[in-house]
Amino acid sequence: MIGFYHVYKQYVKESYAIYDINLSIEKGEFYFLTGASGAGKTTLLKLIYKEELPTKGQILIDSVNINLIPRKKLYKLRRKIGIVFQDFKLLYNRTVYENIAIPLVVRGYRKSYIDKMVKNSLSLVGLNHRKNYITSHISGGEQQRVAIARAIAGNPIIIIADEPTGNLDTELSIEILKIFEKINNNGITVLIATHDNNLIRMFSKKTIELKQGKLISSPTKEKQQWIY
Amino acid sequence: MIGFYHVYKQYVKESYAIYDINLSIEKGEFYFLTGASGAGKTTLLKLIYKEELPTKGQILIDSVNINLIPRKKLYKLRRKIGIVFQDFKLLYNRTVYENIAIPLVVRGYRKSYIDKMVKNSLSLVGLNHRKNYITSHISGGEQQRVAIARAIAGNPIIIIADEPTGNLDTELSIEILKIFEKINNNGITVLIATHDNNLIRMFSKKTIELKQGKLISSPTKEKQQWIY
Amino acid sequence: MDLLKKSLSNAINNILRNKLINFLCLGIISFTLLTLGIFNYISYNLEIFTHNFSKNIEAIFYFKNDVKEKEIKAQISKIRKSLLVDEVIYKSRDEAETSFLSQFPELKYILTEFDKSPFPSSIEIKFKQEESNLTTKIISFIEDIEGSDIIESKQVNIDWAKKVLYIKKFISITGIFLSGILFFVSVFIIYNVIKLNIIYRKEEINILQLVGATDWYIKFPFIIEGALMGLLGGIIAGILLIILIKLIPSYSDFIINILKDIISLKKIPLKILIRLLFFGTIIGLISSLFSLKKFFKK
Amino acid sequence: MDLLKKSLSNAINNILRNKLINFLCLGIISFTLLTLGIFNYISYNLEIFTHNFSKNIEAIFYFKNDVKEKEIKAQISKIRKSLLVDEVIYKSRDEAETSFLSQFPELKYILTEFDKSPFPSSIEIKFKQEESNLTTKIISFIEDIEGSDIIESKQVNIDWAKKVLYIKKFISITGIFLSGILFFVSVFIIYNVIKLNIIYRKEEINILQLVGATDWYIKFPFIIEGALMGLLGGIIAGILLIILIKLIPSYSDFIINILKDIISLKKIPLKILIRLLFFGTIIGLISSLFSLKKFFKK
Ligand SMILES: Nc1ncnc2c1ncn2[C@@H]1O[C@H](COP(=O)(O)OP(=O)(O)OP(=O)(O)O)[C@@H](O)[C@H]1O
Ligand SMILES: Nc1ncnc2c1ncn2[C@@H]1O[C@H](COP(=O)(O)OP(=O)(O)OP(=O)(O)O)[C@@H](O)[C@H]1O
Ligand SMILES: [Mg+2]
Ligand SMILES: [Mg+2]
Repeated sequence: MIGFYHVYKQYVKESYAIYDINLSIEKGEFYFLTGASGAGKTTLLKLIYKEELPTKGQILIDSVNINLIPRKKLYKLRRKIGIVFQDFKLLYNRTVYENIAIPLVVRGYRKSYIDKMVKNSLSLVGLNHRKNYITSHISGGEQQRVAIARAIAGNPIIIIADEPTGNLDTELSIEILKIFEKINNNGITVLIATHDNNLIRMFSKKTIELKQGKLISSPTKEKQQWIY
Repeated sequence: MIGFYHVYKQYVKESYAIYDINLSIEKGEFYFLTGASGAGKTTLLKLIYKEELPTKGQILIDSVNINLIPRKKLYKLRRKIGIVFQDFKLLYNRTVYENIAIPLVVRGYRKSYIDKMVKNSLSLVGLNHRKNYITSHISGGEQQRVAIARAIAGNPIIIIADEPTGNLDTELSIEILKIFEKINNNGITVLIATHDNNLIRMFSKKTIELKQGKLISSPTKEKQQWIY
Repeated sequence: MDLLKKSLSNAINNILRNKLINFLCLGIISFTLLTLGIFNYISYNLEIFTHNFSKNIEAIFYFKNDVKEKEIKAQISKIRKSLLVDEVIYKSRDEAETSFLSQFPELKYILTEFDKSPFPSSIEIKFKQEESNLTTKIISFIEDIEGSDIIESKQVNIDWAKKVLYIKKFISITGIFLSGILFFVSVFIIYNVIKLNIIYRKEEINILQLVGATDWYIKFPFIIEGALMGLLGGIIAGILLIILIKLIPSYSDFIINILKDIISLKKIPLKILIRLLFFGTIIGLISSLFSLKKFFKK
Repeated sequence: MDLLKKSLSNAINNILRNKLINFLCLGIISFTLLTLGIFNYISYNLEIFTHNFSKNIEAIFYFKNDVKEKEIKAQISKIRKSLLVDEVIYKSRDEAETSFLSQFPELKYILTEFDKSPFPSSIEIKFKQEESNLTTKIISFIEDIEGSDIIESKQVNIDWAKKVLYIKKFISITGIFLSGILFFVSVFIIYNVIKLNIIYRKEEINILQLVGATDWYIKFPFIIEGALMGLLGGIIAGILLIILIKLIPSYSDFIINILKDIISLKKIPLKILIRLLFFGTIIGLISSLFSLKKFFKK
């Protein structure tokens, strides 16, 4: 599904945010991505949806080398991936409904279908009662759930979530992760960056761990080494 | 230090974000504020630094009824309080240094003094190596630490932090809370909103719990009832 | 089609949402277009003016004394064939004498001394007015006839026509030049305003890109918005132009006389320049104080 | 003082940071001030014009035939006392005759028929030029002398002076009126631009307020910025004004002649209005396409 081959990322000279990463993420699986603050989790995710370009190395998604995707076709990649951003990236002056509908509107779906999908996502994250609130008028945790609902709404084949429970209490975190599990059961690949070791322990999924940009543990490490 | 007397807050009709809260926060103590997502934690904090006005009720800070502070004098209240915002509220196009210096610059301090204070705060949160980075170029957890450093820098008598560890891994969270503890040992009142029950358990401080805007447990509840 | 409809409603919404910036932009566009419009108006009126002028072009050709009737007849029929010509009036020598006498009967005694009419025979040509570009053609036509060796002399108000033609040419050239410059200026300005709009909505664009919008989906509202703003600017400029042109003539004499008196002096006193700086600063101060006041109200 | 310095550097930084919006704002301010400047310039020149005019005012008063020398002397000394008067030249009847003869010696035979000089005695008054508001005073002064019963008649170029005075008054009044309107327009525009700047930096202002900045600390940079923009606008307007005024006179005759011809026509063809809309739309389209292109480049 996702393959990293000797991927490096340098934002500034002499310092690597991502260093020689080889990684294979398999279709339909559920992964945690963990590591200390500044380890490179967000950077790794950004490389997947091509918000950042690798300094060196190749990244394959769905058998496509994303380095070779021209910017005109980039939207095709992005439509495959549902993203929950660490900083939410919501339109705070629009309603909750409008925010969740964006990926669907952008795909040109019919109003009635959009309505249905948004309602679905909203009830999954338990925010039906906030549907028509302006997004700046809801609490931090509620905003985070709106971000999750938006990522789910577009029917992606991969879901990437960057600290999706950072603003949620333990119970809600577990509930949200159960939602991700449910989505995963439908065959969607899930990759969640988190620093919450309790959650990782509780759900015992495959875990990828970064340390200062380097991969220090990965469920498919042996396989990786076999490739090269 | 901080007193709430029958405080109500309504953002929209028929729905209370804060409902009849009586609370007394004592000088030099360390409090956790907890409750589920949407329980009213952020709202309660906003009432303290007067970003929101209570719909009903009185709030006393340092023996001053903040309802009666005219907007021209509001800065005096704000200078007493160091705030870590849930959404950081950093200037992302400025450097880390500039962000932390803001509360000091605003108070009109000398450059050399500001330099010293910023350096202090930076090393407290472990970000000396990011001093001259543009704030949008550092990781989410690093940004959160910048927000903490800024709150500390201004030498406040009260520190309010809204989910200051939401983007940090467990180790770093503990470290940051130890910093808050150290600050508290110097006589500064600390009030931290968090949903991380592990942290609350680990540090065993006084805990204020909210549920749907109502106070359901408070270390000074008996006293409160005695007042009325 | 659906995208167009959505983009149009999006654009209108955006124009309404960012009222302030779009208000400014509209003002600038209107002003630029107004200048273009004024220029166009001047060109147009000059064209009418030169066209009207050709209406007045009448040429009289006097034949040499020894020219035969036959030659004259041939010349006249040749002239009649031209599409430019409306009417050709032939005056023989005798007719010329008769008409002279009818105007100045008291001078009859002078003419009695000649045994033959002393006036040359002549043709008077009146030109048609329908064709465009008439004046140029008429000028070359007249020069053509003049070249004929049976013509003694001509009398024609052609010099004025030539002058006007030159002016028209001059205006056309400077017009094209000026229009070009103004065009680039307005493109530059609107370009910057829309860039401002884009920067203003950078966050939104970024989000749209990240959730899989095509470039065109994002671009379209901006393009529609640009076009809409241009159109609105055009409408406003048109209205202003009409008002301006209806107003100016009432004050035209007054304005021109004053302009004349004033233009001849060309001293700018330092006082005025200093006053400009002073006023600028004061205006800036007052304005910023006002806008702050509103923002800092409770 | 320290705050002023910091605010100034802040303001300059902000102007440089938001180049685009401030560039637009500056353009608008400059244009407004330029208009104000042009008006001021016209007023100023009219003042000079009327002032220069008073230089040319010379009045000649002719005395009645039977007036005594003594009375004339008294009148002259009275006139001399006026601060307006530069020079008074008395011409007795004999002197008038002599000067007449020196100019027309061949007419001497006519004068021999009179036993006394047939010319009236007269005084010629030349007025000073230093004082402001001179013309009005001179007019009333002349009317005063004329009222005296020893004066037979006067000869003075006062009518023109009166006319110019009226024009000046008219210009002054419309000037005050127009300046007022323009002043409000520019305040309104800068007000909006600075409001735009404030909205643009709302987040920053909010943060500053939350970390304990005083209102003045936040307001000051904006005020300085407003004043600085106004000042810059004034400088630009001044430069433009100088250029404009140096340029116009070279083309003045040409411009005035064309203006005259054109103003008299007042037809706006639909063609021009449609062209405005079309151009507006095209300009908008091109501009938005351009600005998008830059943004969407990889
Ligand atoms: N500006 C606002 N307008 C309307 N409703 C609001 C506004 N701000 C907050 N609310 C509502 O008030 C309630 C309390 O919000 P608050 O932000 O205080 O919750 P919280 O305890 O901080 O939650 P979280 O842990 O998710 O940050 C929420 O239901 C929220 O939707
Ligand atoms: N745009 C950028 N320019 C320069 N350096 C950057 C940029 N973005 C990230 N970095 C640096 O790269 C490193 C990895 O950042 P990244 O955001 O991937 O960390 P992270 O694992 O997501 O951390 P966190 O848990 O705190 O969000 C950090 O040290 C950060 O300072
Ligand atoms: Mg991160
Ligand atoms: Mg909150």
